[in-house]
Amino acid sequence: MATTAVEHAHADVHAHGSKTGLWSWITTVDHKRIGILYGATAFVFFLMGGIEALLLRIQLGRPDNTFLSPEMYNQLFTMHGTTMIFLAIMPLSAMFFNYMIPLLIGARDVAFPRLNAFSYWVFLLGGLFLNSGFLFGAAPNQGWFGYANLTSNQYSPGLNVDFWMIGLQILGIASLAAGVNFFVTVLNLRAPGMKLMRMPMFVWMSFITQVLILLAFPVITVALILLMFDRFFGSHFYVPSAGGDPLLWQHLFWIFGHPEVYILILPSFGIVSEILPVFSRKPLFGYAAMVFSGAFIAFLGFGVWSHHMFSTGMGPIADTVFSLSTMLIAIPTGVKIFNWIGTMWGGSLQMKTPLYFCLGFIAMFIMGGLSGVMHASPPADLQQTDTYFVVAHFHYVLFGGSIFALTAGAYYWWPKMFGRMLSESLGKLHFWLMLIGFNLTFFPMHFVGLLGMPRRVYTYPKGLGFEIYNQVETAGAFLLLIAFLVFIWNVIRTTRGPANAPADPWNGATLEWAIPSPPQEFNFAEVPVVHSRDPLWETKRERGGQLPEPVRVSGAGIHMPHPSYWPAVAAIGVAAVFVALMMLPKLGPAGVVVAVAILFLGVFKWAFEPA
Amino acid sequence: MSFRPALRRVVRQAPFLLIALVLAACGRDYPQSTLDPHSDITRMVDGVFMNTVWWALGVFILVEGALVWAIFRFRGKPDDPEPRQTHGNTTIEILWTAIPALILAMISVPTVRAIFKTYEEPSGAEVVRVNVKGHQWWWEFSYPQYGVTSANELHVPVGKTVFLEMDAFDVIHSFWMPQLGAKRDVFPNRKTTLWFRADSAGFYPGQCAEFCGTQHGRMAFHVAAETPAEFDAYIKGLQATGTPPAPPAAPDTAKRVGTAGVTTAALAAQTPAAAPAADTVAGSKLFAAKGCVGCHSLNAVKFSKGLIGPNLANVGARRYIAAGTLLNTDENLAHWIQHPWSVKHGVLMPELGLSDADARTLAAYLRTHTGK
Amino acid sequence: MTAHADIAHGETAHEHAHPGIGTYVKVGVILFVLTAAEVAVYEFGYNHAGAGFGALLHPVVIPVLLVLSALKFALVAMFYMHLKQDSRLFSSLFVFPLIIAAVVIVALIALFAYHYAFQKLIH
Amino acid sequence: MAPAADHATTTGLDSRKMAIWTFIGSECLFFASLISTYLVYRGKSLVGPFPHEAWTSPAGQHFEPILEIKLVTVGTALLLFSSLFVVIALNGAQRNRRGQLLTFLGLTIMCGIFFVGMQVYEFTHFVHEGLKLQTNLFGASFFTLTGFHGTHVTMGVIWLITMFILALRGKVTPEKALNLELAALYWHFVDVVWIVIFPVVYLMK
Repeated sequence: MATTAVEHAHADVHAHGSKTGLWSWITTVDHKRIGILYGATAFVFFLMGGIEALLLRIQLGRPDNTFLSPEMYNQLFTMHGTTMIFLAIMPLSAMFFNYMIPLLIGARDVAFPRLNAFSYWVFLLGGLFLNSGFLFGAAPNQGWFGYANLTSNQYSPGLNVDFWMIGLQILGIASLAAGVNFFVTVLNLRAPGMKLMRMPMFVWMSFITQVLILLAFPVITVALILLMFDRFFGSHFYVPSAGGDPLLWQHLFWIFGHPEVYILILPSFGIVSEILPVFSRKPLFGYAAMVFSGAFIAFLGFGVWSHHMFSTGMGPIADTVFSLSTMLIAIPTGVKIFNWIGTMWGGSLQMKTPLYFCLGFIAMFIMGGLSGVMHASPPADLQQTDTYFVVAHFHYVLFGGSIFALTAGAYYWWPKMFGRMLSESLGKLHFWLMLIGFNLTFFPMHFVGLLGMPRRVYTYPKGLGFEIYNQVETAGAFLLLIAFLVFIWNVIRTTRGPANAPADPWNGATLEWAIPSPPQEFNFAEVPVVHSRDPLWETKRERGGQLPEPVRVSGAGIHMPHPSYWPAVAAIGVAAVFVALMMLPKLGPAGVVVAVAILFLGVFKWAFEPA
Repeated sequence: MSFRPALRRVVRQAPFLLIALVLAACGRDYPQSTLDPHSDITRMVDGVFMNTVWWALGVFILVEGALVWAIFRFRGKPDDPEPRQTHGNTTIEILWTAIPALILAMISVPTVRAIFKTYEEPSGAEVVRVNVKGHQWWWEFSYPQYGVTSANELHVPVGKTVFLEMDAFDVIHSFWMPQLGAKRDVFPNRKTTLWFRADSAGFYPGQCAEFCGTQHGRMAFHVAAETPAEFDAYIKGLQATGTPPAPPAAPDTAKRVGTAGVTTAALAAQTPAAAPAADTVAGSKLFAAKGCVGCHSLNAVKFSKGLIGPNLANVGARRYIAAGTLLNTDENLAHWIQHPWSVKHGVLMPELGLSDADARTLAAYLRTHTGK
Repeated sequence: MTAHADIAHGETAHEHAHPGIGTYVKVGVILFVLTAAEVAVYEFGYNHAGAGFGALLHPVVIPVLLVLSALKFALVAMFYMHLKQDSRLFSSLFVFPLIIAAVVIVALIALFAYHYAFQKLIH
Repeated sequence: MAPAADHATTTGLDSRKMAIWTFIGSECLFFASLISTYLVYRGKSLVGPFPHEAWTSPAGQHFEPILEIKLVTVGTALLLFSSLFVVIALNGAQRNRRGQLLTFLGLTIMCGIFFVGMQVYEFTHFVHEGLKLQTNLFGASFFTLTGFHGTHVTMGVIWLITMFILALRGKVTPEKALNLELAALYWHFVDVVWIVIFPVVYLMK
């Protein structure tokens, strides 16, 4: 990695001093700050989803429990699923997209910094809207999958479903805007010399994730619009008595829903593929195979959706086709796992916290993958679907997979983001508590599912043999709580401590470790030129050892976009349009007109504001 | 370091623990277990599943083993020399693409065969046909061949093929009999099917498996698989409710008890007490006056279609009430009639504000309806 | 018909050798003719299906309409949206989603047709 | 939405143009879902009015086939011509021919407005005839599909009017012709969607 000054001098010079205060966060268009906003917000939502899960686990801790009413239980399990998927794992991934993608590809920011701010504000408002149902005692209660026709006015008369379908539409807009942004960023803002096949694996997997977001979210948007028309305007898309077909919802939902699973896991694949080589001190094994298997998983992801619907009785041919395509996905997934082990093989493993979490990820993800193959078989799935076996399966994939990998990413990039090293001993304690707690919580679910316990039940009777398993699971859930309290303590302690992180604490291979921790607003004083897949390792090899600590520079002459509050105004407009739709019976069309006016004001001001 | 030997001990015992768990899963402590098949269909499904399990277990041991081996074998220190920088190995990568593909082929062949088997449509005079209808939150079973209907307790003959044609009254449910027929969703706008042939008598619990609203958690049912003679008697009893007024029948304490689910004590508790005739008259009046008739029929043959409550023609002899939730004792029955929402909050059966005496009278009256 | 030029191509992204007005008008005329053909196919294939050309056309109305529509689609995309001259990347940004979209439409139609056929089979 | 830095992009392509193409790609799935819904529900309506068949209700009310092919053919032609006009307008912008730019941009906007007007007329006409969103599955899926297309056309018209005002102020120079090209790309996409909808909804019985 040689560096050349390709930067042109600009007349428009402004200081890159530290800007603080609430206003600076509201108007920020800096991808790093937006990344931190995403991370902080998503972590709060993650804790809320976790508390919801704990309440569910308390209720299920013993048979015929009355800790939660069935109404409350249904709201909590719906919000737990919706929150973890849309408000925790996706935006935690988005935190890494935001913060890391520009750094990893040697860019100064994302392609559209203001669109990026807009995405965040829409996400925040959507998340708040979704949760505001709790304030009205009417949180969504129809499950994160919202199967029609239970969601119809007839069977869900309250506001519960409205909060859900509107909240998801708002969140969809945030995801789509971010999807366009990062797609273009990766294609167009790579440093000179960074060809596609030299991109860090996290960038590759994030890129594929954006493709999935862009192609999957419009489908759920349409499904939700049809539901909205049914509920608000009295159409009958999903109403059987008028000829509508609830199965259409299932198909549209899972055409989105299955790619969504890969939207949740592919960024984690990327994070692990960044960390493993660094701590194995050895390049990623089978880079090209990793790229292609990721792309193949994403592509196949659009052809397997009906495996969520084997129990609907689609007929033998459809079952066979979707079963075989599903099993096919195991092959590229297996290739990824083998290549990770291949990366470690013959390496020199540096047993640091990020690596611990990566290893936990691989070990747990293997189990999630294997149980996945078990219900790729429709006859077996007829016993397993809608039972705790499936709950076990996808928690091994999404918690054992995504959350472990995201945590690994947090420990790995924390020094870069905040200039401070998280405590290793607390980190390892966190890991062991999480690994044990996770397995205590979710491993018994395999058994209790096979023993006949269905999902989404607010209680279960004595005498079916579920008691002991559920007790262990509840105990495990509390261990998980302790694990995350350790993490929070680690963060607080570190934040209070001195700024002790060097630019390159882990002997990293990628560009972000060449600049100070935390990076300056413009990231790279000089835009780097890339000659290989592990540019920093190459440079270090050329110079015979560690590089000197990079110095902070003034950055005068580097043009960065101005802060702006118009993206936030536009985001408020977006949310207002949906709220006005929901309040149409009360506010009338005037509400919609005002909301659209706010939206247009925001968009026009933003569009005509100088960069 | 006492940790290592302890770990080794756990690792050595793990297979035994696992086997113990699996064995326990097959036993009678788990009446709703999918691992304890009692019909041809569930045995086949179990076979497909266990085939996958063994392959998965092999893969699991190899891959997790390789991972653990790599973790211990390749542990390094910061000042170790840089390891050899390998970027990949085409041969080995092709190999580990091909081998999983072969394993998947081994799994998919029995899978596809079983898929087609589950969709077969049995025919012939011997086949017992049952129409299943899911309601919020109970199950309706009717026998088109015999012209009778019942609820929440499905009686089938052992050794005969049972063919279920299913749909839903309101929203999507899923009919799940873990030990007899696996599961299939039921829809308000289409028919779905299941078939099975029970191979051993028993009283098997089942449950709705698709989230269907507030009381999804307590939408259970039971399948009584009995000898053909017992099954015929059951049907005849239901048919007899078509010619009321039926004299209050003596309780049938000799009724067969299944292998699973019900203990002797529970059985004793649910033995119906003979109701005095005066109560029957009072109960009958209450049944009409309190509006029970608006939703429930006491006749398994002639009843108006579209009633939203379960048919109660043989409720006095059912082992459970409230969709498989409560044991059918006099006390429970009265409590359920009086305070349905304290048992199943949000259930469609309203709180009628019955007095204790009324509830007891109604329960006693219902007890006389045994379908015998 | 291709008035597109080999002139000074591709120094910067902003200067594509877009075709001239002549080409645009020609494409416009073709689009108009194809639209007229579509309506004609509808008219003859359905309303005059009794005899002659209409009878011949009747069984293939839908495929013919799909082909005509695809032709129009391709013409607009290639000439008006400049995919013929612009970077291949833009074409793939359009074509890949179109493939997925087509898969989704075809699969859903097939699945539901199959659902209903299967329902009839049961009863 | 300006790019972060002015340095040349990796691909040499403009980021905004890439973004609009990405957005169009995403929109393909949006309309694919709506079209799928329409097709899945074709012929599944329980009551009329129907698109291509006459229907008499049990109460004896008679409905003719509701679609007005002639009217919509005119609308289709308008949309096609508008695509031609906008590309000529863009040509004018790129070659700094102000008259050509303004004339054809204006014509494009007129076509767009007339198309929307056609649709408003069609919708009101249908409602008068007794076909509403709530009437049957055909009404629901028809209004949703064509309505969302119409919304896209309206957005396009607003965007083009903005460009027209900028052009009047002399701000659509050859260097800034890309701003118009983005609007034009979106406009063409709306057109090709209609190229699919027209035969699928109106011409296939």
